[in-house]
Amino acid sequence: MSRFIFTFAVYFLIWMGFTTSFDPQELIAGAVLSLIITFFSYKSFTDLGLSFLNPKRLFNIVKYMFVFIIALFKANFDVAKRVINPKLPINPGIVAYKTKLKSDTAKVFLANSITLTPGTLTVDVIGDTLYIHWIDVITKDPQKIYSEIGEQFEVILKEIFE
Amino acid sequence: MTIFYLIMIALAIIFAAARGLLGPTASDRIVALDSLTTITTAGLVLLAFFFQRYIYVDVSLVYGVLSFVGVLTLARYMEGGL
Amino acid sequence: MIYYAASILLILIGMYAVLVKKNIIKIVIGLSIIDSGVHLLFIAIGYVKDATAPIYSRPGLEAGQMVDPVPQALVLTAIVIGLAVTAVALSLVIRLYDHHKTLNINRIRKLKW
Amino acid sequence: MSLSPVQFIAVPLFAAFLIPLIGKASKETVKLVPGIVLLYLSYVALNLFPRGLERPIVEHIAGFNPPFGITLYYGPLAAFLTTLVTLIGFVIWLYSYKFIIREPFEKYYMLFMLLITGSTGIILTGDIFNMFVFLEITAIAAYSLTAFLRDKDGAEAAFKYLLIGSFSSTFVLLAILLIYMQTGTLNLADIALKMADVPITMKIFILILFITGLGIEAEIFPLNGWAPDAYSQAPSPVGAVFGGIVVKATIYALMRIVYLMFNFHSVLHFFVIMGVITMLIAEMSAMRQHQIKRMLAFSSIGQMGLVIIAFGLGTEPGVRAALFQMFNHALIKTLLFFSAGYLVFHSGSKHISALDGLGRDKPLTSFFFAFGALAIIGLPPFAGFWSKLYILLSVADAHLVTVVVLILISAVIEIVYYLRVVSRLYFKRETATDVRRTPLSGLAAMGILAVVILFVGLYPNTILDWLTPAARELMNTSEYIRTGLHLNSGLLSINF
Amino acid sequence: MEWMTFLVIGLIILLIIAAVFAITQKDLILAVIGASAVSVVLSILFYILQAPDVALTEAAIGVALTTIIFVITIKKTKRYEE
Amino acid sequence: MRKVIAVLLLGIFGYYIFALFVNVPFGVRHDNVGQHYLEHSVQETGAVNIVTAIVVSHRGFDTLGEVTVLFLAATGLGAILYDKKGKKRRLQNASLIVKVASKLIYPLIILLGAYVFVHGHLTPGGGFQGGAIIATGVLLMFISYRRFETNHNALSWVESLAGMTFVTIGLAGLIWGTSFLQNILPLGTPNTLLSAGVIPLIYIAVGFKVGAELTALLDNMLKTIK
Amino acid sequence: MSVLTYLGYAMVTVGVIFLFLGALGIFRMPDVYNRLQAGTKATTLGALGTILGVGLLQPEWFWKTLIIAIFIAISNPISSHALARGSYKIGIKPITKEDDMDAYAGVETENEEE
Repeated sequence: MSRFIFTFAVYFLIWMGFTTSFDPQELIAGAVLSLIITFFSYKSFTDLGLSFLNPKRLFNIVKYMFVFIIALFKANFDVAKRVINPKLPINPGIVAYKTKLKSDTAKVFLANSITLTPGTLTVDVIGDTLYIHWIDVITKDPQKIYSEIGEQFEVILKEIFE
Repeated sequence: MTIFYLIMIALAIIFAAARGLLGPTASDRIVALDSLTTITTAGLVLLAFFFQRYIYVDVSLVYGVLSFVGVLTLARYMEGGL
Repeated sequence: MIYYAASILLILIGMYAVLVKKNIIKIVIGLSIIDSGVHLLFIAIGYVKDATAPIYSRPGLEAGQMVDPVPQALVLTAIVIGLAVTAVALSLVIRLYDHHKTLNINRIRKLKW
Repeated sequence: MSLSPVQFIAVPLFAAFLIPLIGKASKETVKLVPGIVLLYLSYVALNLFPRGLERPIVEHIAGFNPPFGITLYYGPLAAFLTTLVTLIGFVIWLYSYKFIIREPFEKYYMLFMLLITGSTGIILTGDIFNMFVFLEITAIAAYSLTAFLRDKDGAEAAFKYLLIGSFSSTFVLLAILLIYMQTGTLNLADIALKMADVPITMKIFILILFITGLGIEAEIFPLNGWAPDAYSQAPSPVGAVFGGIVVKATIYALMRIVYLMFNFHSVLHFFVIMGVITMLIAEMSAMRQHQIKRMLAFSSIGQMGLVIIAFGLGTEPGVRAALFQMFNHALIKTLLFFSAGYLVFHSGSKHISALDGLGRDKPLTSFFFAFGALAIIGLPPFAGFWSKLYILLSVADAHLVTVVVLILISAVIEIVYYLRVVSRLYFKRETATDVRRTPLSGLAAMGILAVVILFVGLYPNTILDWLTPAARELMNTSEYIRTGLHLNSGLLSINF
Repeated sequence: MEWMTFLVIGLIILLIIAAVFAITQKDLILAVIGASAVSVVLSILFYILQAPDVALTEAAIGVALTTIIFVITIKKTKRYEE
Repeated sequence: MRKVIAVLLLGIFGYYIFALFVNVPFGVRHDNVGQHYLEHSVQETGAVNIVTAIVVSHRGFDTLGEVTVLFLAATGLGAILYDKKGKKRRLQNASLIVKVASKLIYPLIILLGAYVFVHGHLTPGGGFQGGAIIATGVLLMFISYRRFETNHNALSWVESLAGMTFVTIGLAGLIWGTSFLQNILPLGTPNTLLSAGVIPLIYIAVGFKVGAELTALLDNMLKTIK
Repeated sequence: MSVLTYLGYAMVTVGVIFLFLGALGIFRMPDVYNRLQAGTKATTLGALGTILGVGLLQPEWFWKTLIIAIFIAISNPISSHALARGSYKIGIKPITKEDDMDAYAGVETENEEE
């Protein structure tokens, strides 16, 4: 039930984003349509339900956003640096990365974050191993890979999803 | 200002399209198509701003969503899973 | 004006593909390119300089500053029809491949004209 | 609910949407649906017919006045053709009842219903883009039906048909675009009114685009490459559908457009020439065919050439004769396809040579084939005789002696190849007998057609009385514009 | 609005290049990518011609659905033209 | 040789077509029915999107035809590919990321589709576009999960019922109004959701129908064996 | 010209520059994976910047642009990932300077019977 309400709330918010209006007609239509879609998708949408909304998680989400955006900017300046440089300073390779996260959704968010952060691109996820294409392989030590690539996200994602 | 934006977007489209034409493998071209659609989505929002029509934003919304599915289908085809 | 040239070129490219190419999927791609050209031609005909889309979404818009809506309405219908024809054509392609194990039209065409 | 021409389109459509649901309950019931629908449509046709003859019914879809909304125009001509389509459709359903037993037959009936929708739509609509939409509906249904047997040749024929058909739709679309650009309207009557101001070169181009576009479906000479394959590879009732419904509707569309929009005296001879070429080449090709259905297809093209000649005369008797010929051809060719379908089924081969001696083994089917053959070559007292006679008379009236001679020559060729088949049926040695029997519904369908053909042959005036106002309607452009646009009489004085 | 003309000319050149690319490639997947690029550019042109409805339809049908059904067909038949 | 002939033919064709269009001024307002629609459609139909007003009201019959064409394509495809189903084959699995993400995203795509067809009379888009978007959303599941099955029964129910709704709305116009597809509902104030009479209803029916049809079409194509 | 407007213009400017850089990266990089690296990051930030910048310039558009931005931020990495995986599966090896830098080589993913 709590999953149902949570899913519905998310859809409804998105609907309001689509319409950007508080006209009661729009709200009712949005509620009806969100309800219909919630009925057949709430089981697959989330595992957490309303407990997602406790303050600690919300705080972590905000924190995650900040970390993410900073990493994104860093990544882009990194890319810019490499692209503009006429010599193309790259040393690419694929490394294995062991994650400590258990939930699938968390893994996906981790993979996405890794893709969008400096010099890394997730190629595959098998079990708890992420295979990551790294544009500049500076180390092959698993522990250093862990701390270099994804630790900052993993800590927060653990708080959010588990 | 407007001209600067458009020139940048146009250059971006040209480079992406050039990769699409040259790209040795099919994957390269799909990458080019993918970024072409992303650039287009952003460009359409920008154009909506120039035209000052709010409703045009809907087009880029739909565009962004659907090109994602299109590219994903191509990617799944590449890995042999369709 | 350049729109007219572009759309006619598109139509010609598509027709060239249909007439000359041997591969049947290529031919179907040619058909869809022809369709695209015709649609562009329609929209270009309906365009009015410095006008905006025919949607009264905010106050202050007047009929005098809008493009002709009729070609747009027609093109909407035409696009959907094009999709339907493409789908049927592709299902026939799958059938033909099933029977002949080739997509080359020269090896398929047995029926006389 | 008051009866209205729109039901010719809406009811089959509704039925097509309904069929999958009925199919869930019971598959056998599906087979009955088209019959019920077509019976209802004949009821509508019978009721509306007198009203349409008396005064054309112009229905405004969605209640908008003519140039701004789509209209349906139910005049004498449309009344005649919709009745014809309904009748042929009913007979084809009756025939298909036992013939199409292969899965997925409910899809066959859906496609069939949609094809009826498309054809009646072409006939009734008073809007050029709407006509294009219905043309596409008819065409896509026809492609799918051609490939319905899912065999090698069927798919190939359908693909070829689809390619040519797509070209046709491109041309029609371009023509519609040019018309909209020049006249600023899409309503047929309004276009006809405004077409006078269009420059002559533009007019010629639009005409060429229309002739190439619609000529493909209407089987005019260089554009009919698809027809023999499609006719012969499709299931037999579908061949009858093409000959009896699709081609008739398209020819109607072409003629309506030509007569309405263009000053037809200038294009008159062009059509006669096209018709003659179509007819001669088709009849020659029919002569050389070894497969019975291909032969029928070419014969059908030849008959269409005859119809085009008669239309191209541009005189009222000519148009009337053409309509009469269309009517007869629809009935007779349907009968021929029906009987040929079972002949092929019994002999197990598409070739004419396999038909030897079937006349004794399957007397009724063979009899119907012979009946149709005699009717189509124009022997009295069958219906075909009268229409050919009227066409010859009207051609002679126009002082086109060469054309008369050519028509007679083609008639002789026709006699030769039809009698060749008939003689094989009756005067060859007997082959192994086929134990399967022709089902009753098929025989009933053929019987109905034979009776109608004979009746029309004996009393041609019953049909001709209806055809006179229909022909007049096609000729009288200003009347069409007036009723189509609801103008007061007298306001319109230009006559093209 | 001069800058718009240049943008349009560039887009049209791209459109023609993509169309030629689509019909000349021997690898059918590349041909489909070309056709998809035609749709992308075409939909930008519709947008510039003030037809958001049509641009949206072209995005939904041309970019996504048509591409997808072509890809499926190629998967079910054969990728390379002989 | 064939190429040369084709190029020559096309050159001639292109030349003439271009010659026709070269004199047509570009970007000039013509005096045609479009102007009438621009000036009067809002009062007549209540829809602020004039293209929608034309597509659904003035030329509603075309839309019915359009729906029919898609229905026809789905039916024809089903008939042509009828007995090519079943049979197992090895397929590459989608990666975990794609699977999970598809699960998260596909309801949103469907919601977007619903938004597009509900707001057909206010914003660009309408039943077809919405339906196509919904079908794309379902397709996302098809390409991520090999075992994803649509409920064929439900699909054909939706398809048929939506189609019949459209025709019934039309016939209702015939019964209570004067002609087929006539608007029988109040027009409401323009630019609100519940305006424009039957247009939203028709677009909802069209959206459901097109969505179901395209899904069935894609399903048919995907489930065909090689 | 309020603060929001300035911020908006700044974001759009940064956005288009990154879009351009992303395309340049796609053009210059030596193989698919590096192209994806450059392409995904730069075009994602570029698109986010442009779209949200427009949202700030026109405050009433903000919510819708936010939705587009969120969607792009989620979907772009996913399609890059799928493309990278697909490229690897059809046998495009990444360019590496040393031999043993491909940890993914030889890793089998399970296939599924349909």
